[in-house]
Amino acid sequence: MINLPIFPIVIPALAAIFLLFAPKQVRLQRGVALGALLVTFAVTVLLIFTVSQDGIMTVNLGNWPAPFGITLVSDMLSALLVATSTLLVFFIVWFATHYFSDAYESNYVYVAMLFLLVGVNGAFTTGDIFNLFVFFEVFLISSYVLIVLGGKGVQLRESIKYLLVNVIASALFVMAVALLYGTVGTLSLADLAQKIPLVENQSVITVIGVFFVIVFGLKGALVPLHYWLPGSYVVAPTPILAMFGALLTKVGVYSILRTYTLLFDGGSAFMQNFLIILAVLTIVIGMIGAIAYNDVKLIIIYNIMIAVGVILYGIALNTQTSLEGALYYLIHDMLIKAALFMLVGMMIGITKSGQLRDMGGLITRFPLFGWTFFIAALSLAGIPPLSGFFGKLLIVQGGVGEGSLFGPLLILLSSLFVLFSVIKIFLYGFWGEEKRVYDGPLVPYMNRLIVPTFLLVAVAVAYGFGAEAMHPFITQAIEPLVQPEIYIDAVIKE
Amino acid sequence: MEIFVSIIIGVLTMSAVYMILSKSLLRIIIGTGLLSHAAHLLVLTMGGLKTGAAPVLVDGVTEYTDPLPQALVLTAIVISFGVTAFFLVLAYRAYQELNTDNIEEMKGTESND
Amino acid sequence: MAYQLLINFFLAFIWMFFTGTFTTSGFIIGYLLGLLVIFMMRRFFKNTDFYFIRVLKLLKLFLIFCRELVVANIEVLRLVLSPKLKIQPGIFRYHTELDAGWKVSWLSMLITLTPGTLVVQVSDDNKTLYIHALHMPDKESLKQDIYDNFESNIKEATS
Amino acid sequence: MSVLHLAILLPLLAAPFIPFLFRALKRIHTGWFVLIVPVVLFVYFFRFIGITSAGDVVTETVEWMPSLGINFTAYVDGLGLLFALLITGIGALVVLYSIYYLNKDKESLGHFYVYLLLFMGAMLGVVLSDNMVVMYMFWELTSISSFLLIGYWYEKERSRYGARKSMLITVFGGLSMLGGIVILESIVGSFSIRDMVANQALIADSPFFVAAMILILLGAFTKSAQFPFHIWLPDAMEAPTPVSAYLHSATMVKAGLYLVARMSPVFQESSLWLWIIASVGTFTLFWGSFNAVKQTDLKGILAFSTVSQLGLIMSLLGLGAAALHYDGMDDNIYMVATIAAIFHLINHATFKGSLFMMVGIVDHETGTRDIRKLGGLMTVMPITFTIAVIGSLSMAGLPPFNGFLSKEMFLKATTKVFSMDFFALDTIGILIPVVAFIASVFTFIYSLIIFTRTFMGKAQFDRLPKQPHEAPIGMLIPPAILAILVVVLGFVPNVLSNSLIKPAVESIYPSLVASGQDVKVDIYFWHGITPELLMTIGIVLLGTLMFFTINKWMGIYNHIPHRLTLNGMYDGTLVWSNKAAYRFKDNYMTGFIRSYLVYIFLFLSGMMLFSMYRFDLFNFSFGEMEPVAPYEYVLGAVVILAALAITFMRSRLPSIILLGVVGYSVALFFVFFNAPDLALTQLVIETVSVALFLLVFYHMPEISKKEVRVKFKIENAIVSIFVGVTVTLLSFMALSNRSLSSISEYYKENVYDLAAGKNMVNVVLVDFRGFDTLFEIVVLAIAAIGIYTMIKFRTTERTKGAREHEPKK
Amino acid sequence: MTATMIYDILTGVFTIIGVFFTVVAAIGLIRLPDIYSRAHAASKSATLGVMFVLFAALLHVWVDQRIFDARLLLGLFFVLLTAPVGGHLIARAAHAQGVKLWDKSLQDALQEDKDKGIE
Amino acid sequence: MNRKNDQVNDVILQTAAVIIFFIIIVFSINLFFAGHYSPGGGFIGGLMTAAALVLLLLAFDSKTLADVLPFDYRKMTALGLAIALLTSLHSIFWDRPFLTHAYDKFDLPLLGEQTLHTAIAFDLGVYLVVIGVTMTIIQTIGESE
Amino acid sequence: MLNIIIYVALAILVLAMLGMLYRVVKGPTTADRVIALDSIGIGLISVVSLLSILLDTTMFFEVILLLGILAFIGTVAFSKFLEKGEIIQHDRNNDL
Ligand code: NA
Ligand code: NA
Repeated sequence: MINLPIFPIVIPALAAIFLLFAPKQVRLQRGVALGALLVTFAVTVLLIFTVSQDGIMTVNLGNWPAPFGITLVSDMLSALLVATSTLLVFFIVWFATHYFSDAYESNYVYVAMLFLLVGVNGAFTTGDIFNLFVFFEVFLISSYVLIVLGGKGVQLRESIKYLLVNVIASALFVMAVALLYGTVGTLSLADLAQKIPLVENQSVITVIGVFFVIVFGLKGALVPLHYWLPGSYVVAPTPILAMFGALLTKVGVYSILRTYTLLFDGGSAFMQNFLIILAVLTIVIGMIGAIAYNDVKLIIIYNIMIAVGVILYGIALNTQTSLEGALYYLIHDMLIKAALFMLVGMMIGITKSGQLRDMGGLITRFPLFGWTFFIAALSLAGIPPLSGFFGKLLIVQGGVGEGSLFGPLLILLSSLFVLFSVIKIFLYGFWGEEKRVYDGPLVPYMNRLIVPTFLLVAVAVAYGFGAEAMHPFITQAIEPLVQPEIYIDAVIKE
Repeated sequence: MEIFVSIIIGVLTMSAVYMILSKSLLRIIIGTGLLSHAAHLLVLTMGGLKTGAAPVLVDGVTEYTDPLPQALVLTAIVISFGVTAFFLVLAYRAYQELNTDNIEEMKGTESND
Repeated sequence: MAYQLLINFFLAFIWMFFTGTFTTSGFIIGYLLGLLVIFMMRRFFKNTDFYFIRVLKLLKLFLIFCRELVVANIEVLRLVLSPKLKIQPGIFRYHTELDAGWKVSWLSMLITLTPGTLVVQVSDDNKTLYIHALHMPDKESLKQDIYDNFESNIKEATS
Repeated sequence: MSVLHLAILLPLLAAPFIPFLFRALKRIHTGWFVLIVPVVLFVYFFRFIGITSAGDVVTETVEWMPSLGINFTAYVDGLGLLFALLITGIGALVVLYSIYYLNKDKESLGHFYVYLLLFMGAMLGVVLSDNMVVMYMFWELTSISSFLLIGYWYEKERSRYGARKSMLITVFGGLSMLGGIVILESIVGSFSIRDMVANQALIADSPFFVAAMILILLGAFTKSAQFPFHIWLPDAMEAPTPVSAYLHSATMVKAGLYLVARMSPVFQESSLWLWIIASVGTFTLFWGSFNAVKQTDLKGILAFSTVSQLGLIMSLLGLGAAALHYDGMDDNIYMVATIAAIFHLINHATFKGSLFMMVGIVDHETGTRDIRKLGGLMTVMPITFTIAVIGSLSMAGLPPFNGFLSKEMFLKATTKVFSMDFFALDTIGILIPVVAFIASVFTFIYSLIIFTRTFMGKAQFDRLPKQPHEAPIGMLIPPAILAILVVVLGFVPNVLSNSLIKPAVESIYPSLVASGQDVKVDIYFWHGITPELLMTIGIVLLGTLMFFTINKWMGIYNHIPHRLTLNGMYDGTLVWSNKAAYRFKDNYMTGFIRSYLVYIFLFLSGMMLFSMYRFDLFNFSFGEMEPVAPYEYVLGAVVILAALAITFMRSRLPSIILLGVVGYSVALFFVFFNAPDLALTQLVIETVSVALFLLVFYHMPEISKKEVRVKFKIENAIVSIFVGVTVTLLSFMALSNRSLSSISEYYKENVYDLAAGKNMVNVVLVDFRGFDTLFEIVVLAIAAIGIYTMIKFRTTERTKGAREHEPKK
Repeated sequence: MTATMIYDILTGVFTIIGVFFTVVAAIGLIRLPDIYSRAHAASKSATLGVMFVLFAALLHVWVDQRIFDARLLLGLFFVLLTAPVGGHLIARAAHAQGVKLWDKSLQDALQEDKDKGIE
Repeated sequence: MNRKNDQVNDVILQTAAVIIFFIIIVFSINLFFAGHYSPGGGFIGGLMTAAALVLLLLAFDSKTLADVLPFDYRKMTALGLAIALLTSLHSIFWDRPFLTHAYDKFDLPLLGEQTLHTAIAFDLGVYLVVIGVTMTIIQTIGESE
Repeated sequence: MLNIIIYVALAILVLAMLGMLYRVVKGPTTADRVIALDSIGIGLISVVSLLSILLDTTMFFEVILLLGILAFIGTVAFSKFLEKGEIIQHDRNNDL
C-alpha cells in the first residue's frame, strides 16, 4: 500500500468531517472519534512495521516527482511520533468522553481534537517546509478553538495572548520560509538538504537557521520565547491541556530536530552553541517555575519546559547517543505529560481547586488514583526503570561523551527539581488529611476517569520496561538524522 | 524593485510591531494584519519580482513570473484570514466577558498561594 | 412583456437547434427571426402591445439619460472647478406618480446618476423623493426637468 | 534468569501479593507471610559463604538492555555477600519484631509490608549488581521505599516532612552518583563495576577523574547521612520503629558505605579520595555524637548516634585507602582501618538494631520516647533494660562487647595517621585522631544517657501515657538475638574473620590481592598498653566526668540560632526557593503580554542582527534588478504613509480604513507583480476582513484617548524600528545570496501537458500542491467552527451543562 | 495614419477624458463643503471617469487582441448600476446620523419632515 | 406597512441588489470554472458567491435569506471538505498516490469538446467550503448582536 | 505614444486618489471617509484598466469587475453600519 503514510492524516480528518454533520449527537461523536482513533493507531502500528522492514516510505502527492509536488515522508522518526500522538489522543478523547459535559461534547470538541491530531500528524509526516507551515496552522487553529471552548473570562483573556504569540510566530514562519526559498529555490526538505551545500555563502543558511529555530522555539516554548506558555495553558480544560502539553510544544521541538539535523547543521558551531544555550536556559527557567507554584496545573506546565530543554539539549549535541536519548525522552514525555495532566485534572475535578492547600488525603479514598499518580510522577522524574530514565541517561551520556559536564549535570539536577515539584503534589494532594468529603456521585465518576488515565500510565511504564524492544526502532529513527543522505535518497530518487 | 519592496516590508513590519505593542486590542489585531502583509510581500520578493508575464500560459509568451511564491502567498493569505477572523471574534467575546479591550487590564494571574 | 420575451428566446433556441449552430451569431439570428414572427403575430397577444416597442422606449430613455449625464456633468465641472464656490445646495421634495417600488428605484437611480441631483431618501409610501441638489436656486425647474426627462419616459416605457 | 536473580528479585516479586493476603486473611498477621522471604533468602545467601571465603565470586547475567549496555549482572563477592546477609538477617528479625509492634487491626499492613519488601529487594539489588545502572535503579528504589515508609503515617505533617526531606537528599545524591556513573562509563565504555576496576588506570588518567569521584561520593555521603547531608536521618525517625531499625540504622544508610567500599578500587589511589572521605567521616562522627547528646527523644539520640557511627565507618574506609601507599607487604598496618570498617559495620548493625528495637518497646509500652518523662523502667522492664545496657555499652566502646573491639581498631587506625608521610597527612592529618577522641567522648556520654535516663533514676509512671510493663516475648526475641550477638562477637570476634570480613576486605583491595598479598584478619582483645587503649581510658574518664556535670555545659547547644543550623537552612531553602522562584517569576512573568512580546521581539532582532554581524553578512550585492516604475514609487509611498499613519490613529474607524488602504495597495502591488490570482484574492479577503473589523468593533469601545506615556511610546518605537530594520536587512541578505535557481521551471514546462491547465498558480494550488490547499480549507473550516462555538456556546451565561465536567449517571 | 493609430488615439482620448473626470471627482471631494455635495462628485464624476477609462481599455483589447471582452462591458454596466445606489445610501446614512447640511444650504426638506414626524 | 421607526425605505437598494446578485453569481461561477485556465478558481469563486449572498443579507435580512436559501452553512462547509478530501482520496483505489488527479477530453453534446478534470471536483470542494465558512462567520456574528 | 499617455494618466490617477485619501484621513464625518473610499475603489478600477492596457494583458479584467463588486458591497455595508449600527439584520420587520 503505497499510500500508507497518508492515513494517519486522512482517517482523523475524515472522521472529523463526518462529525461536522452531526454536532448534537453526542454518542455518535464519542463513538466515531474513538473508533477512528483506534483505526488510525492500528494503521500507525502497521506503518511502523512497514517502515522498519522496507525503510523510509514516501508518497509523492499527486504523483508529482519530488521536489515539485509535496512529498510525505514516513521515516521511523515520523512513524513513531505519529503513532505516539495518535495513541495519546485516543486516550485523551476517551478521558474527555467522561470528563466533558454534554454541552462541550455537542460543540465540536471532538472535531477540533481530531483536527488537532491531523495537524500534528501532518507536521510529523510532511517532507515540505511550507506544508509544515500549513499543518502548523491546522493544529494551531484547532488549538485556538479548543482553548476558548466554554468561553470563560479568564480563558478568553489568556487565549488572546496565546493567539497573539502564535499569529506572530506564524508570520515569522512565512518569512523564514521566504528567506529559505529565496536563497535555495526549493521547498522540499530533502531537496533543500541536497541543495544547501551548493549555496555559496553557508553562513547565510546558518542565519536563516537561527530564524527557524526562533520560530519553532516560539511553539516549543524555549526560553526566552516561552512567556505565553504558562498562562494560556493553565486556563484550558484538562483534556485540552493534556493534548497541548503532550503534543504542541513537541511539534516545535520535532521541527527543530528535523530542520537542524537535515538543513542547518553545516558550517559552524554557532548553531549548536545557540541551541545549547537555549536548552540550558529553558531547563533553568523550567526548574524555577516548577518549584515556584502551588497550583497543580502550573507545576506540570513548567515541567513541560524542563522536558523541552532536556530534549533540545540532546538534539543540539547531535550525536548518535544524544539523539537516541532525545527521541526516547520525547516519546516518554508525550505519554507521561498527557497522563499527568489528566491526573491533576482529576484532582481538580474532585477538590474543585487547583491549589494544593485545598487538597489532601486523596489517596485514602482513591488509592488507585494516588498510586497511578505516584508512578507517573516517578516516571517524569526519570526514576529507572520507568520511561523517563533511559532517554535522560542517553542524553547525559551524549553530553559527557562530547566532553561536557555542565549540561549533563544540569539535566540530572533538573530531575531533582522535577521530583521535588511532583512529589509536592503527592505529599499535599494525596497524602495528608482529607480536606473534604469526596462522597456522592464523584466516586463512580472518578472511577471511570481513572481507566484511560491508568492505561496511559501503564503504556508509559511499558515503554520504560520495553526500552530494549524500542531500541531498534529508535536507532532506525535516528539514522536519517545522523546521515541525512538516507533521507535525501529516499525522497529524491534519481 | 526588490530593494524598494524590501524597504516597504521593513516599514510594514515596523508599524506592525508598533501596533502589536500597544494597549488596545483593536490596534493589536491591526498590527497582526500588517505583519502578515509584510510576510506575504517578502515571499513574493524572494521569488523574484516581475521577471515575466503573469503565470498563465499564453501562446508566444515564454517568460513567466515564478508561480510558486504566488501559490504560497495565496495559501498564506487564506490562512491568515481565517485566523484573523477568529482573532476578531475572540476579541469581541473577550470584551463582552471582561468589559475591556485594553490588553493591560488583561494582566494574567498565575496565582500562587 | 415577459411572456413575449420568453417566447422570443424559445424561438431563438429552436432555431439554433434546427441549424445546429450553437454560437452567439446563431443565437442572434434566431432571436431576430423570432422577433419578426412575434411582430407579425402581435395581434394574437391581446391586451398587450408588441413588446419591442417598449424596448425602443427604454432605448429612448437611455439616450436621454446619456445626454443628461454629459450635459449635467459639464455643469458640475463648472461648479466644482470655478475658483470660488458659487453653489447653493439643499434638499427638496419631489412627488412622483410612479406606482411601483421598482419604478421609483429606477427613477431614483437616474436622478442620482445625473449630476447635480442625488436622492437622499424615499418616503415609506414610495411617493416622495427627498433630493439633494448641488445648486437649487430654482428648484421648480429642476423638478420639471426630472419629470420631463425621466419620470414621463419611465411611465411610458412601463405602462 | 538464574536462581540468584530470582533470589534478588524475590522480595519485589512477593510484594504485589501482600495486599491480597492482607485483605484475604485478616486473622493472621500479614508479617508472618512476609517473614518467609528474608528467612529463605538468609538461608540461601548463607550458603555462599563457602564460595566467597574461598576467594571465589559468583556471577550471573541476564540480558536486559544489551543495546544500552544495561544488563542485570548479579555479582556475589565477599563485600556483596556481607551486605546481603545483613539485609536478610536483620530483615528477618525486623519483620518478626514488626509482627508484634504493628497492630494488624489498626495498621494498613498491606501497604507497610509492600514497602518493606520493595526496600529489601532494592537493597539486595544494590549490593549484588555489577552493572552500575542497575545498581542505580535499585539505589533509587531504596530511596523511594524509604520515602514511603517514612511517610507511612501520611496524615502526620512530620511524617510527610521527613519523607520529603529524605527523598530529596538521597535522590539528589543518587542523581550525582548517576552523573559519576555516566562519566566512568564514558571513560571505560562499560557500566560494569568490574570493568571499571579493571580499567582503573584509564580512569585515573581521565580529566574527569575528580568530577566522577566527587559525584559518586555525593551519592555515598547523602545515603549514609554524612555531614552536611545527615539532616534527613533524624527526621526519618517518623517512620515506624521497625523501619528505623532496619533502614535507617542497619541497612539503607550503609548503602553509602557499600558504595565507597565498592568504588574504592577505582578511586583510592588518589589523595583526594582519602582526604575527603576521612575528613568528612571524622567530622560526621564528631557532629553526630555532639548532637546526639542534646536530644531528648530516644530515637533522636539513636538517629544522631547512627550519623556519628556512619561517620566513623566512613572515615575508616578513607583511612584504609592508605594501604595502597604502603610498601610493606605482609603486615599492612593501614589495612586495619578497612578491616575495622567492615567489622564495625557488622557490630553497628547488631547493637544499633537492638537499641532501636529496645526504644520501640519502650515507646510501645509507655507511649513516649521522651527521656524527660521516662525513668526507672528498670524494675518493670528488666529484659529490655538488659538489652539496652548491652547495646549502649557496646556503642560506647566498652569491653567486653564487640563495639569495644572495633572502636579500638578505629582508634588505632587514626593514630596511624602520624606515620603517614604522604598526602600531607602527617601535618594537618593530626586533627583526625583529635577529633575522633572528642567524638568518642560524646559517644560515651549519649550511650550512658540512653539507658540511665530511661531505665534508672526516679520513676514517674504517672506522667506516661500508658502504664508500663514488660513487652510480649515475640517483641523481645529479635533485640535479644542481636544483643546476644553483641556479646558473642565481643568474645569470639574471629568467627567472622575469615568467613565474612576477609572476603569483604579483599573485594576492596583487588589490586593487592592480585599482587599476591594476603589480607590478615585477626581480631583480639588484648594488644598490650597501646596508644588506643590509653585513649579509651581517657574517653571513659572524661566521658564520665562530663556525664555527671552535663547540666553545667548543656547551655552551649543553645548558642546556635536555629536559622544557622543545617535543618534551619534546609527549611529556609525550601521556603525561600519557593518564594524566590515565585518572586523571580513575578519579576519577569508580569502577566503583561506586551512585555512578553517586547522580550520576544528583542530576542528575535538581537539574535538575527548578531548572527548576521557575526558572519559579516552586511555587505550586500544585489546584482541586476527590475527598475521601479514611477507609479510603483507612488504606490509604495502610499503603503508606507498609510502604515505609518495607522500608528498615529487614535480612533478605530480611521485605523481600520487605513488598514484597508494598505491591504488594497498590497493587492495593487500584486497586479504590478503579475499575480492576478493573488490580486483577486487579496482584494476580496481585504474587503471581508475590513467588514469583519467593522462588525466586531462596533461593539467595542473607542480606542482609549487616555494619554499614553511618552516613555511607553518611545520604547515601542525603538523595538519596532529594530524589528523592521532586521526584516529589511534579512531580505537584503537573502537577495544578495540568490545563487540557485528555483524549481518553478518545471511548472512552466509541464503545467499544460501533465496537468491540463494553463493558470499555473491555480494548477499549483489544486494539483501540484493540492495538499496545501486541502488543509488550508481545513484551517478555514475550523476557524468558522471556532467562531460559531465562541459565540453560541458560553458557559458563563448558562448554568446547565456549563461546567467543564460533571458527574454522569 | 493607420487604423491602429486611430484606435490608439481614440484610446488615448478616452483615457484622458476618464482621468480628467476622476480628477474632477477628487477635487470635488476635497473642495465641496459638505458630505451631500461631495457625494455628488463621488457618485457621478468618478463613475463617468471610470466608464471612459473602461471604454478605452475595451477598445484597446478589441483592437489589439481581437477580443471583445464581455467582462469589461459587464464591469461598465455594473459601475453604472451601483454608483447611484451607493451615493444614495451614503447620503441617507449621513442624514440618519444627523450630519448637517452646509450652513449656506437653502433648504432641508427631509429634516423638516423628520421633525414633523412624517418621515 | 408595519415597520419600526428606524426602518427606512430601502426600496432602491433592494431593487438594485436583486439584479446585482445575479450578476455576481454568474461572475462567480465563471471565476470558478475558469480557474484552471485563467485567473480564478474555487477559492475566489466561492468568495464571490458568498459576496452575492452577503449583498442579499445587507439589502434584506438573514431571515429572508434563510427563507429563500435554506442552507445550513456549517454542513455546506463539511460537505465541501468531504468532497475535496474524497476527490483526493479516489486515486488510492487505483493504487496511485493520494491526490493524483485524472482528466480526459470528452466531446459533449451542446458543450463541445471539454476537459473533465477531477481537479474541478477538488476545486468544487474548496468552493463550497469557502461559501460555507464565509457565511457561517457572517451569520454567526450577525446573529450575535 | 499611447504608453506615455497611459503612464501620465496613471500618475495623475494616483495623485487624484491621494487627494481622495486626504478626505479619508480628514473626514470629518465617517460618511465622508466612506464616500472617499468608494471613490478610491472606483479609481482603482481605472488604474487596473490602464495597467491592462500598459501590460497588454487581459489577466486583470476579473480584478476590475471584482473591484466594482467589492466597492459596492463595501459602501452598502458601511452605510448600513452608519445608519443602523448593525450590518446584518435578523428580521427587519420584527426585530430590535
Ligand atoms: Na463526557
Ligand atoms: Na457529556
